[in-house]
Amino acid sequence: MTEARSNIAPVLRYAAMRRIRSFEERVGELFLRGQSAGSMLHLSIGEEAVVGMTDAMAPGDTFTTHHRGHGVFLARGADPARMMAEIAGKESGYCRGKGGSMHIADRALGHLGANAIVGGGIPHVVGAGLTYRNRRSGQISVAFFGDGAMSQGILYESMNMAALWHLPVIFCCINNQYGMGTRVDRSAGKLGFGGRAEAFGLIAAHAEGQEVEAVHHAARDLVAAARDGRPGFLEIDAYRFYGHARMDKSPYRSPEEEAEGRARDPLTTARARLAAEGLADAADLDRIDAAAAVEMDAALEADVAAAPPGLPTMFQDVYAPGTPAPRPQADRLRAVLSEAPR
Amino acid sequence: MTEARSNIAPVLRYAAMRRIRSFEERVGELFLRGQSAGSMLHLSIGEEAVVGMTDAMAPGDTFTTHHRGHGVFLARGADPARMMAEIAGKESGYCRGKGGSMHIADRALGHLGANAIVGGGIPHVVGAGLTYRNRRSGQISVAFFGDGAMSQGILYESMNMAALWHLPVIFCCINNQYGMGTRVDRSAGKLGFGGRAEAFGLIAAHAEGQEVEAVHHAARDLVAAARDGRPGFLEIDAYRFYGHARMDKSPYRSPEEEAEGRARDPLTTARARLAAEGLADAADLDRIDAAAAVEMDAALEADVAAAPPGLPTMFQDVYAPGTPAPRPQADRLRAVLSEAPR
Amino acid sequence: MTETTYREAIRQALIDAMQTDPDIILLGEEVGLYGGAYGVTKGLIDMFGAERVIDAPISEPAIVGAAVGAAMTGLRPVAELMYVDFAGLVMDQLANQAAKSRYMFGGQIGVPMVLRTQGGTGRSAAAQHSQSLEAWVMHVPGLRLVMPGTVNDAYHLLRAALTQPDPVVFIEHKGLYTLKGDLDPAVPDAPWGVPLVRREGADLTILTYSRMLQESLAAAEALAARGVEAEVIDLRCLNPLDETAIFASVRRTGRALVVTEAAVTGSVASEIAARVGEACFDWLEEPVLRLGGEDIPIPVAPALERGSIPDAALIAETALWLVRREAPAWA
Amino acid sequence: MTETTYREAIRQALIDAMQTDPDIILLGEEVGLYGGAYGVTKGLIDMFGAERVIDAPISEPAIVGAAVGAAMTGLRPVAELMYVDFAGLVMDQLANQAAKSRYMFGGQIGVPMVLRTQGGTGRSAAAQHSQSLEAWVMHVPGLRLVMPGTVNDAYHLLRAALTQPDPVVFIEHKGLYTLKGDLDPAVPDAPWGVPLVRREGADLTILTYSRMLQESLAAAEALAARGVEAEVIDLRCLNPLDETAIFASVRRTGRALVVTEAAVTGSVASEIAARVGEACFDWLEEPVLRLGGEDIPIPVAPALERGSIPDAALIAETALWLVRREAPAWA
Ligand SMILES: Cc1ncc(C[n+]2csc(CCOP(=O)(O)OP(=O)(O)O)c2C)c(N)n1
Ligand SMILES: Cc1ncc(C[n+]2csc(CCOP(=O)(O)OP(=O)(O)O)c2C)c(N)n1
Ligand SMILES: [Mg+2]
Ligand SMILES: [Mg+2]
Repeated sequence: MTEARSNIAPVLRYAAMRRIRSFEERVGELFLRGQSAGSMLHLSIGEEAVVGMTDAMAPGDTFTTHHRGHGVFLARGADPARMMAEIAGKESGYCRGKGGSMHIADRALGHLGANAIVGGGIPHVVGAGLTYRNRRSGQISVAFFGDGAMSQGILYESMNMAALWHLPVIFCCINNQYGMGTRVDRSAGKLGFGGRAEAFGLIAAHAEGQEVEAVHHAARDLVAAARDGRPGFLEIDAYRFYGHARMDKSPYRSPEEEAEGRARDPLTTARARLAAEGLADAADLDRIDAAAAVEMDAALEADVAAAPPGLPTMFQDVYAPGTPAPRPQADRLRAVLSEAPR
Repeated sequence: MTEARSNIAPVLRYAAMRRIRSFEERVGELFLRGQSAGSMLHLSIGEEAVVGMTDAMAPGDTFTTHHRGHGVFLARGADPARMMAEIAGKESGYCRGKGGSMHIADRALGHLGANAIVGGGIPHVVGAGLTYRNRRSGQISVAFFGDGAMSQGILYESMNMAALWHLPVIFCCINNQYGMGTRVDRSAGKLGFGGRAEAFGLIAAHAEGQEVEAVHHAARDLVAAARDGRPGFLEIDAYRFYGHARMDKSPYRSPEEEAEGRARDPLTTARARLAAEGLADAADLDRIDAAAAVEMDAALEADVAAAPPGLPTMFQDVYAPGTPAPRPQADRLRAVLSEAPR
Repeated sequence: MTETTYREAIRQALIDAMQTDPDIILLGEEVGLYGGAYGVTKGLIDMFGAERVIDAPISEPAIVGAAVGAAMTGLRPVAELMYVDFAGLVMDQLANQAAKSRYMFGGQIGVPMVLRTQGGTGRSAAAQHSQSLEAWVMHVPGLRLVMPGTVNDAYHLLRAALTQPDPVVFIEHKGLYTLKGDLDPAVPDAPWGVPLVRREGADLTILTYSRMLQESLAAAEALAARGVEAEVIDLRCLNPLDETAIFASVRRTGRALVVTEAAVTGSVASEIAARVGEACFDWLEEPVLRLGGEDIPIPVAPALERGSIPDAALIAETALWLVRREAPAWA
Repeated sequence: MTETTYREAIRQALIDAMQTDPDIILLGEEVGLYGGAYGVTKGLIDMFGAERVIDAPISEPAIVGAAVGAAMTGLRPVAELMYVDFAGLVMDQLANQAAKSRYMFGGQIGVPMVLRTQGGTGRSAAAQHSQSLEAWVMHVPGLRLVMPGTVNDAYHLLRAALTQPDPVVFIEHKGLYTLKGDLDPAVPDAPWGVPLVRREGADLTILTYSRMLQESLAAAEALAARGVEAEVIDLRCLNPLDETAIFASVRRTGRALVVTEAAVTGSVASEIAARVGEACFDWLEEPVLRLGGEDIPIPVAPALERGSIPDAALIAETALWLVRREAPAWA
């Protein structure tokens, strides 16, 4: 909290946002080079102000994300090289090349997992909240998800439980206005998602996604309340700058709309504000940008061209080490072959 | 609508409530006699004011119910003898002895089915609403369910769709204060369910369950709006007079609470009001009660002691007539037996 | 008869059916403006309007539930589940509602709906977007299950599904959308419900469906080059499954290999193997063998993904062993 | 060693485990005040408090999802699904989340939870409260599946499940809760993961589990009276399934009958039959036969319900045919 009110914190948040932007640009590059594992790559460009939320969390707090979760994880301390390796499906990646872009996790940093099922990771923070409540550990757990998950019933079941049991939990909706090709007004019977959260007994807040400091302000209050057993909901109003995934050119929205949306750029806004408030000048900010570029260039070259994981690794980690693993098909067939008394 | 405002209508609603009460009492009797198919019998005693809602519907309107749906169906015109036969698992029942108490339906009367999955029938009215919207048929469809279903995510998905697509649909929550042994304040993060409905864009109303006319008043408005493409939500505040099912003695609630709850009796209230307003005197009402008793006594004796359905009927109606039916196991084994060239 | 793709064949089936039957509606995520996650419904919203091609919120349970209700009241909905991997969200509406309504209600209320979805590997889409879950569906009485493996079947089986009085689960394969083949809208490959011998052969019977049909046909080619003639049977409609042709073939060849892409334990291949083992026991020269996906979640790394499911080479090697007792390298 | 019931054995296992491991919590509908729909958790909320015995709203997907999250963060939750029939609501959290987290995340995050539920017929509870859906679970890599058929196993398999590092689905049978038998909390019938020969016999092998174990044992008694000695094997842990004892038995008897209560198509019985058919082909005298529930939803009428699933008489008749080629009346 002290740090959050310091002068340097907003600059650090800018730097965090820039690192996300730079990283995501290189994920796009990875795809173009044909080095990503598949094309299910969802870039969080335009949504970097989520840093306002992640920055309000403490070490030891945990979280889950949706499929568009690179930014959240980077902001919580991820090593971009290991992320990139995972996105490329390599063994040095966070998940040994098993998960890929949509399934990155890191127990050490409190990342309980990115999820490719819309809404799938949301109830996990309720469970984490039970753990922290029962242990009185003082931790909180935050679910990050998109506006699309506002249509998944499990969100409301989870909100209700969090409120009912006074859990240290926050639901953070990154509303980028679209679920694939569907603008949010074509999927919601009523807009203003905070109203839904309040109806279930949560504290609701809303923040503009081009204003990272506004996000942070709202987030700090919610985090304090959540630690106190009063769970919350935060809607961050952002814009998805590019297509849903790498193949999508967004033909369902107009160039004008896109231009307008992209003008709501949290990085631009932050630069202007930092300069105006005298917290950093253009040269400082350029240095930050350059450092991010260097860091992410390195990440892009890390292990992405390494050999693929060895085939036998596919049988690892289905179950815990020391317990029976799945029998490879070849073994089954070999047994049939060799045991037959012919 | 005209009928609804007449002087006789409140008397008819009283009669409808009395028929439900009498029927349910005999379902209890059926169980005690060992003639019901199983013990999963959920009596709607105390919730008869739902008649205020069913009476606002028009012929041709459809509905689904939860497992505690005898009352709703009777109020929509069910033949009590066929219901009782179904509850006894007999072929003359509404569902030929396949469904039982929790799965009664009647296409002719617009009953799209009682459901033993909490919340399971709710989305069906959304689909019915699509049919009526697309056909501009002027029909509405109403989902009846308990307070327990307020915890099922599919309810919110359904509400959202109804609001988004302007469907002629009503969600009617019969809040009898309990889901099995769990009082509603132990399952809801926040009470006042109408707030949830409003947050999704529905018109919400609330009515006291001992006041059938109040229910009816609220229901009429909702029905009119729904027919106009403005879906609604009605919460009827009632009390479950007896246990969850026939085996449950409700040890989780106090006798005092039960006495208080049972004092909120829609039948008593209605009698008093009808008398006070001069719409019917005690003798009239006693005659109504007596007629209901006679009718339901007859229902209880109908086919409940008939022979069980023949075993071959079990293969009927898995699929439509004229399409391949499931192969009985005996046929499969017989084929193995007889085709083997030994 | 024109050459087209599996994707286009399905799209054309929807168009032709919707033009014939005004009660058909499409209901699903991104089926309208976006044209479907795999482009199958492209342009249909313009042809049929937003009342018949309905973009739904990301609410799979309610989508299937709404389709059930629409079917009960007279429409013929085609609900789309974007990935069969999301089946876990809808199995209640599918198995407890769609499948059981006719029965529970004593025959009164049928649910003539089609659930279109797609599954399978091939796009490095990882564990939650690459599964083959047809075994869950096959286990549910009251459902019909169809999995086309060719272009012409994609068209005709969908048209047939859209005339069925009961719920049909129609599972496409993401790896087949670009498959090219001949489509004759007037002539189906075979009737609904009947397996089809796609290639004749006397040495063994390969029983398969969906994308593994294509792998099996390729394997049969390779086998022919080595002097082994495989009979390849496309199961097509897994429920109802008319076993006549299957049993006749296995009784002739004396050898059966059942191939699926799904995790082999508890798979459709196990069911077929059990049935063949029961009914053809006295004719079998060798055990009925199953080939399927490994019993693991699908890994994202392309090499692991590929290595976890059967391909033509594995099918051919296994078949060779079955026929000639030539042990493959891995054995 | 004391005589008790299946219900009490499970309850005792929960109590003993919770006393040993403070991280165990119970989470489910009516597990607290009500004591469980079938009375299994009666009194536990008084013993362990409302923070460890948690009455949940009727939100099955979130219950299982919360259990996943609690397991990920250090608790050992026992989620209760009141009826296995509600599996359709939770298969996403079970199959896409609990089962796959360890794998997708490269081994980092295990999900040591138990999902307790119960299934089966016997109470005229109709189509949505009487199913046997273990086949869905068995098909999912990453899950463990256990179905106790005796009192002692009910206790010990649950205790063992509560030490597993991975998600275990523990399916009880509503028809067994009142089963009486000996419980020795110190001595399990057999280790976790190993099938158990419950009765020895040389003439055929009956492979089964859960309530059908009891029916099969009764059938074996009847068979013995007719001079046929059936070996009855209790599968117990369906995944992982150690096949050693199974294959050894079938290779000895030359005849196998697999019995399940579930709808037979796509059932666990089909999987076992397929495996036995593969591995024991050269030793088999007769085809591996399956006996299961009819492929229909469960009807409410008690006579139809009973008639739709196997019982001791049907098992004995089928076994007699298998051994002596004595055709039963219905054949
Ligand atoms: C349960 C489920 N339904 C559908 C999908 C397919 N899908 C993937 S992302 C997506 C859109 C999600 O939108 P939103 O939640 O707003 O996240 P965004 O992509 O905008 O970040 C959809 C429909 C899915 N992965 N999971
Ligand atoms: C999905 C599902 N979960 C749990 C149950 C078990 N169950 C049957 S009725 C019931 C309570 C329902 O409460 P409510 O909706 O308030 O209806 P009421 O019984 O009070 O009329 C429960 C938990 C069920 N049938 N379906
Ligand atoms: Mg979005
Ligand atoms: Mg209730």
